[in-house]
Amino acid sequence: MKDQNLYNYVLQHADSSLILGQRLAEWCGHGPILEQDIAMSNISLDLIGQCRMWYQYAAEIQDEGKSEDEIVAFRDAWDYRNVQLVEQPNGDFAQTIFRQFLFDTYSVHFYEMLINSKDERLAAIAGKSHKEALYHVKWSGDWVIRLGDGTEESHDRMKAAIDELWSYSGELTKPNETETKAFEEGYGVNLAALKEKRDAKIREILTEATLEVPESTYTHEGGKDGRHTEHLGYILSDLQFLQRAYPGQEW
Amino acid sequence: MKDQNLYNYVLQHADSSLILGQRLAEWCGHGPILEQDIAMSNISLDLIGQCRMWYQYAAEIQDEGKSEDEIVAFRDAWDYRNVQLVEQPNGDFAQTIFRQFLFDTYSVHFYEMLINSKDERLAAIAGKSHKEALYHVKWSGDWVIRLGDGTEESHDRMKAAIDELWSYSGELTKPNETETKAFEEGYGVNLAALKEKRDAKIREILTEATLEVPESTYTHEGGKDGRHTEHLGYILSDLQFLQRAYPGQEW
Amino acid sequence: MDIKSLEDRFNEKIDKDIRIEPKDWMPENYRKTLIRQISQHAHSEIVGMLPEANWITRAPSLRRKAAALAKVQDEAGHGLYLYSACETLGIERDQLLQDLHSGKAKYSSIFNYPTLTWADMGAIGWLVDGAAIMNQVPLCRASYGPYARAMVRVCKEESFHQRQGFEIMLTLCRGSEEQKKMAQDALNRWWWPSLMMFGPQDKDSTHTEQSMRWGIKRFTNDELRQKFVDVSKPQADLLGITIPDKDLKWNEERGHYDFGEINWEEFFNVIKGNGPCNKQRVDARRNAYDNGAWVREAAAAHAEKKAKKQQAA
Amino acid sequence: MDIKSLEDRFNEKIDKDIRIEPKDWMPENYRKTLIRQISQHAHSEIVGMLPEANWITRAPSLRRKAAALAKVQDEAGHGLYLYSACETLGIERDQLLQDLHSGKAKYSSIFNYPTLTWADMGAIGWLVDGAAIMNQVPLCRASYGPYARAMVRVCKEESFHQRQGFEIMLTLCRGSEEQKKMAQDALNRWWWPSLMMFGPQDKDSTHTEQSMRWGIKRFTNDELRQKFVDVSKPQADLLGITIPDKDLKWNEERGHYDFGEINWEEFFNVIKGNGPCNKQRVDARRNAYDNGAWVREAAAAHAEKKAKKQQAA
Repeated sequence: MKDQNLYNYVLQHADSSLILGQRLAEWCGHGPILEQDIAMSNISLDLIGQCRMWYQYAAEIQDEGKSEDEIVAFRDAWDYRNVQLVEQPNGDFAQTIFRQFLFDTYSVHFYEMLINSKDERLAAIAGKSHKEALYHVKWSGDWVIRLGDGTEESHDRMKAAIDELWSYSGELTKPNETETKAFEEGYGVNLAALKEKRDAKIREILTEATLEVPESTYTHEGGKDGRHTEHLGYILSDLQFLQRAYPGQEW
Repeated sequence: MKDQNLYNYVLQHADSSLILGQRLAEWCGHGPILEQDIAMSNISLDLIGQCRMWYQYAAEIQDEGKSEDEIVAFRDAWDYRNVQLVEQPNGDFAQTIFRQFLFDTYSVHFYEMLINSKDERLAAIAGKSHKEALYHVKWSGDWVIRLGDGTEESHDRMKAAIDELWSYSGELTKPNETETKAFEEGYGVNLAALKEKRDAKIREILTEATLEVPESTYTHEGGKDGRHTEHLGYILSDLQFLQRAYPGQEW
Repeated sequence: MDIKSLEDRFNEKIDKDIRIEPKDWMPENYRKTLIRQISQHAHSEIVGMLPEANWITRAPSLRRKAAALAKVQDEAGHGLYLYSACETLGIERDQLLQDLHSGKAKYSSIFNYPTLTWADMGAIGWLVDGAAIMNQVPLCRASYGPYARAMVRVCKEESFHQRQGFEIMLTLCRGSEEQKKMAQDALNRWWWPSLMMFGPQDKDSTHTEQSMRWGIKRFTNDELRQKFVDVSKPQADLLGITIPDKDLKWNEERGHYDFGEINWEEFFNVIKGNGPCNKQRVDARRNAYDNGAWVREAAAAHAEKKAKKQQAA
Repeated sequence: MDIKSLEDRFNEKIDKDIRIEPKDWMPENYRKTLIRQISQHAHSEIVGMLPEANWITRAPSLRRKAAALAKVQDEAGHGLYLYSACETLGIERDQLLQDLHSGKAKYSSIFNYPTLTWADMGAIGWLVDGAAIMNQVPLCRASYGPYARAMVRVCKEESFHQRQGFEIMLTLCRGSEEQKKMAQDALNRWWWPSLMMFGPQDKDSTHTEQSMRWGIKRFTNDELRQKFVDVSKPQADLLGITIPDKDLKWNEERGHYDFGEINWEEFFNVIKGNGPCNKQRVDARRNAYDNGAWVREAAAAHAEKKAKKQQAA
C-alpha cells in the first residue's frame, strides 16, 4: 500500500457515493412522478460514476491488482467507510429528498474545495464531480422547498424526515483521523470551513421551505471508520450477491 | 445419487418449509400482539425443525458428504424447489395468516398421508411433523375466522389477502413429475386425494369466516421445478450471506 | 368543409405519405386507434422498467449497474415521449395512467414474466428489445407526425439497448459453465414470450387491416415474427446456445426458418391477467402513483403559491 | 386498621422476608417503584428482541437460526411474565406499552446499540445476558411475590442463553482469522455498554437505598458491576480475546479486578435518547403496535360476536 491514509480517504468517499447511488436506484420504476423517477436515476448514475473514479484510484493506491468490483464485492460491512446517512432507508419521498439534500449540501462544497487538492487525481475527480453536485443540490434543494412550502401533508412529512435524519447529518462534516490527516497533508478538505458553508446553505433552504433548523447537535458517527447502522448489512447482501455466489467471473 | 426422484421430492418439501420459516421469522419482534409474535416464532421454529429433518435426509440420499447448511447456502434460486406461495412477502398480518392457512391446510393432510409412505424415513418425518401441522392449521384457521368475521376493516384485509394469494394456492396440490413418480413408487402422497380434503377444509373455514372461496382455478406454478417469483432471490441473498461471505467455516 | 371532404383530404395525405399533425382533422376512429396504440406502447415502456429495475441493485459490476440504470431510465424517457405524443391527441397523461391502473389499458404482455437471474437482463435486451425494434422501426414512418418522431428517438436508443443485451449474453456464454447455463435458461424462458410480442396470428388479428391502411402499422404480425426468427437464430448460434424449439429449421424453399407452434393458450391467458406477474406489475405502478399523490399535490400547491407571490410583486 | 398499623405489618413482612402478595396492603411508593422497575424490565425484554431478531434471517446455519429464534421468543415470553406481574399491581399492559412508546417509560439502554455482525449474537448472550443474570438472580428473592416468581423462570432461561452466547463466541474464536476478528470486534463494542447495564455509580444512584430496604434490590450497582468484571475476565481469557480496557488488572489486595473509568457521558447521553438506535427501537415497537391495532380490534370484535352467539344459543 502506497499510502494507507490516502487509501482510506478515497475509500470513504467511494463508499458513500456507492451506497447512496444504490439506495436511490431502489426507487427506479417506483417514483412518484415519471420525471422525478428519471431525476433520481440520473443522480444515482452520477454517484455510481463518481464512485467508480474513486474506486479505480483506490485500487491503484492499494496496488494489489484488484478491480473496482473486487473492492466493492469482497468487503463486509465493517470494512465499508461510508457515512451512516447514506445507508438510511429511502422511506417516503420526503425522506429520500432530505437525505439527498443533506448529502448534496456536503458534496457540492466538498468537491468545490477538493478541486484545490494537491493530489492531481483528487482534483480531477473533484472537477468532474462538482458540476454534477451543483445539479444535485439544486434538485434536492428545490424539492425541500416545494415539499416544505407545499401542502400541510408535505410539510408534515418534511418535518418527519428532518426528525428522522437530522442526527445523521453531522458525521459528514466532523473530521475523523483520516480526514484530519488528509487536510494536514494538503490533499484533503478543511471540514471546518466546509461546515460553515454547508450550515449556511441548509439554513437558507430550510428557511425558504418554512421549516425549522433543528437545534440538536447530537450526531451519529463511526461510519467513516467502519461502524454502521443495522441497514448496511442488508444493502450489501443484495449488492454483493452475484459476485459472492459466482466468484471470479467476468460479467 | 441413490435416487434422483426421491432427492427432488425431499428437497422440494425441505425448501418450502425453510422459506416459509424464514418469512415468518421476519415478523419476530414486530407482531401485532405479543402472544402472536410468540405463536409465529413457534411455527417458524417448527418449520425450521422440519426442514432440517428433510435436508438431513436429502444429504444422505445425495451421498456427497454435504451438510444440511451446505445444501441451503450454496444453491441459487433456480435450484430451489419450494412452492411459490411460501416466498410471497409477509404483507400485513392478514396476508401472513392467509399464506399460512393455505400452506397449513396442505401440510396437515400431506403429513397425515405421508405417514403411510413405504419409505420409513419419510414416514418418520411425517409422524413428527403431523402433530405440529395440526397445531399450525388450528392457529391459522382460527385467525382466518377471527379476521374474516371480525371488523369491517379486518374482513376487507382478509379479502385483499385472498385476492393476493389465491393464485398461489393450486401449486401445492398440482403434482409435478417428481410427485407423480413419488406417488407411483409408493413413497409419495396422492395429491388428488389430498386436494379434495384440503379444498373441503378451506371451504369450511372460509365459510365460517364469512369469506367467499374464489372461483378462479388459475394457478401459478413452477416453483417445485425451480421457477420462482422475483422474491426468492432477495430472500436467499440474506439467508445465504454469511456462508457465502465466509465459506467453509464452522459457526 | 363537410365531413366527406375532410375525410377525402385525410385519405389523400395518407396515400401520399404526408404526415398527419395534431391540428389536422382526423377521423375519430383513427384518433382512438392511435391513442390505444401509443398509450399501450407508453405503458409498456413504464411497466417494462420493473422487470429490469429488479436487477439494478444486484448487478454484478459497477459498469453493468450503471448501464442497467441508464437503460431503465431510457425506458422512462420513452414513456415520456409517448405520453406526450398521446397528449397531442387530446387526452391527459393522468387519464392514461388511470386506465393502466384500472386494467382498461393494456401493455405488452412480455413484462408479465419475471426476471429470475442476471442473464434475463441480457435476454430482455437481446430478444425483447430486438422484437420491439422490429415492431417499431416501421413506425418511424407512421402517418401521425408526433408518433413517428417519438419512434425515431425510441428506436435509436432501443438498438443500443439491444446490442448491450446481446453483449451481456455473449459475456455469459464465454464465461463459466454456470454462466452459460444461466444464459441458456434465460433463452429458454424468454424465447416463446418474445415471439408472442408480435401479437396474434394474422388470421386472428382484429386491427391489422385498418391500421395498415392508415399507415400506423406497416407489416403484419406474422411477417414481423418471421423476420425476428430469421434474425435471431444465427445470433443464438453465435452465442452457442439453443433456441428451445425442436421444429426450428431452415426452409430452403421459403428462404426462411420454419418454427414450432406458439402456445396461444398461454398467450391469451397472460393477456387475460393470468401471467406470472400481471398483478404484481400493475400493483407496483398503482402503488407508485398512489403513494406519490401527496408529492404531486405539494408540487402543484407550491407552484401556485409561487405564482401568486410573483403576481403580487 | 389505620395506615400506621398497615405500614408496620408491611415492614414486618419485609424484615422477615415474607413475600408481599397482590392482595396485601402496600405503601403507594412501593407499588409505584415496583411498577417502574418491573415494567422497565418487561420493556427491556421486548425491545431487546429487536437487535437479535436482526440476525435471525441471516443466521449462518439452520441450527443457529433455530436457536436464535427460540431465544428471541423466550424474550417475548419473559416480557409476558413481567407484564403480567405488573398487572397484579393494578396497571394494564396497554398503558405500559403506551408509556414505552411515548418515551415516558425506559428500557435497558444496552438495546440502543446495533447488532452489526453475527458475533454480536454471541456477545449479547455472553455479556448482556450475563450482566442481566447478575442483576436478576438476586431478584428471585424480591419481596414482591409475583415479581420474584417471574424472575425465577426468567433466570433459568437466561442462563441457558448466556451459555449459548458464550458457545457462539467460542466457536468463532476457534474458527478462522476473520471469525476471531469478528468476536474481538463484538467484544470491543459490547464491553463498555455491558458495564453500563448495572446503572450509575452508587454515589449517583437515586433509588438504591429505599429499594434495598424494600427488598426489591439486593446488591448495589457497583457491587454487581465488580462481580461481572471478575467473572468475565477469565472467560475472555479462555476465549483468547482481549477486553478493551487497558486499566483492567487483578488487584491482589482487593481480591478483585480493577478496571477503567466508564464513559458516563455516553451513558447519560444514550439514556437521554442519543444512542445509536434509540429512535429506531422505539419506532419499531410503536409501528408494531400501531400496525397491529386493527388485528386487536378484530380479535375483540370476533370474541364479542362469538360470546353473543353462545348466549343466544
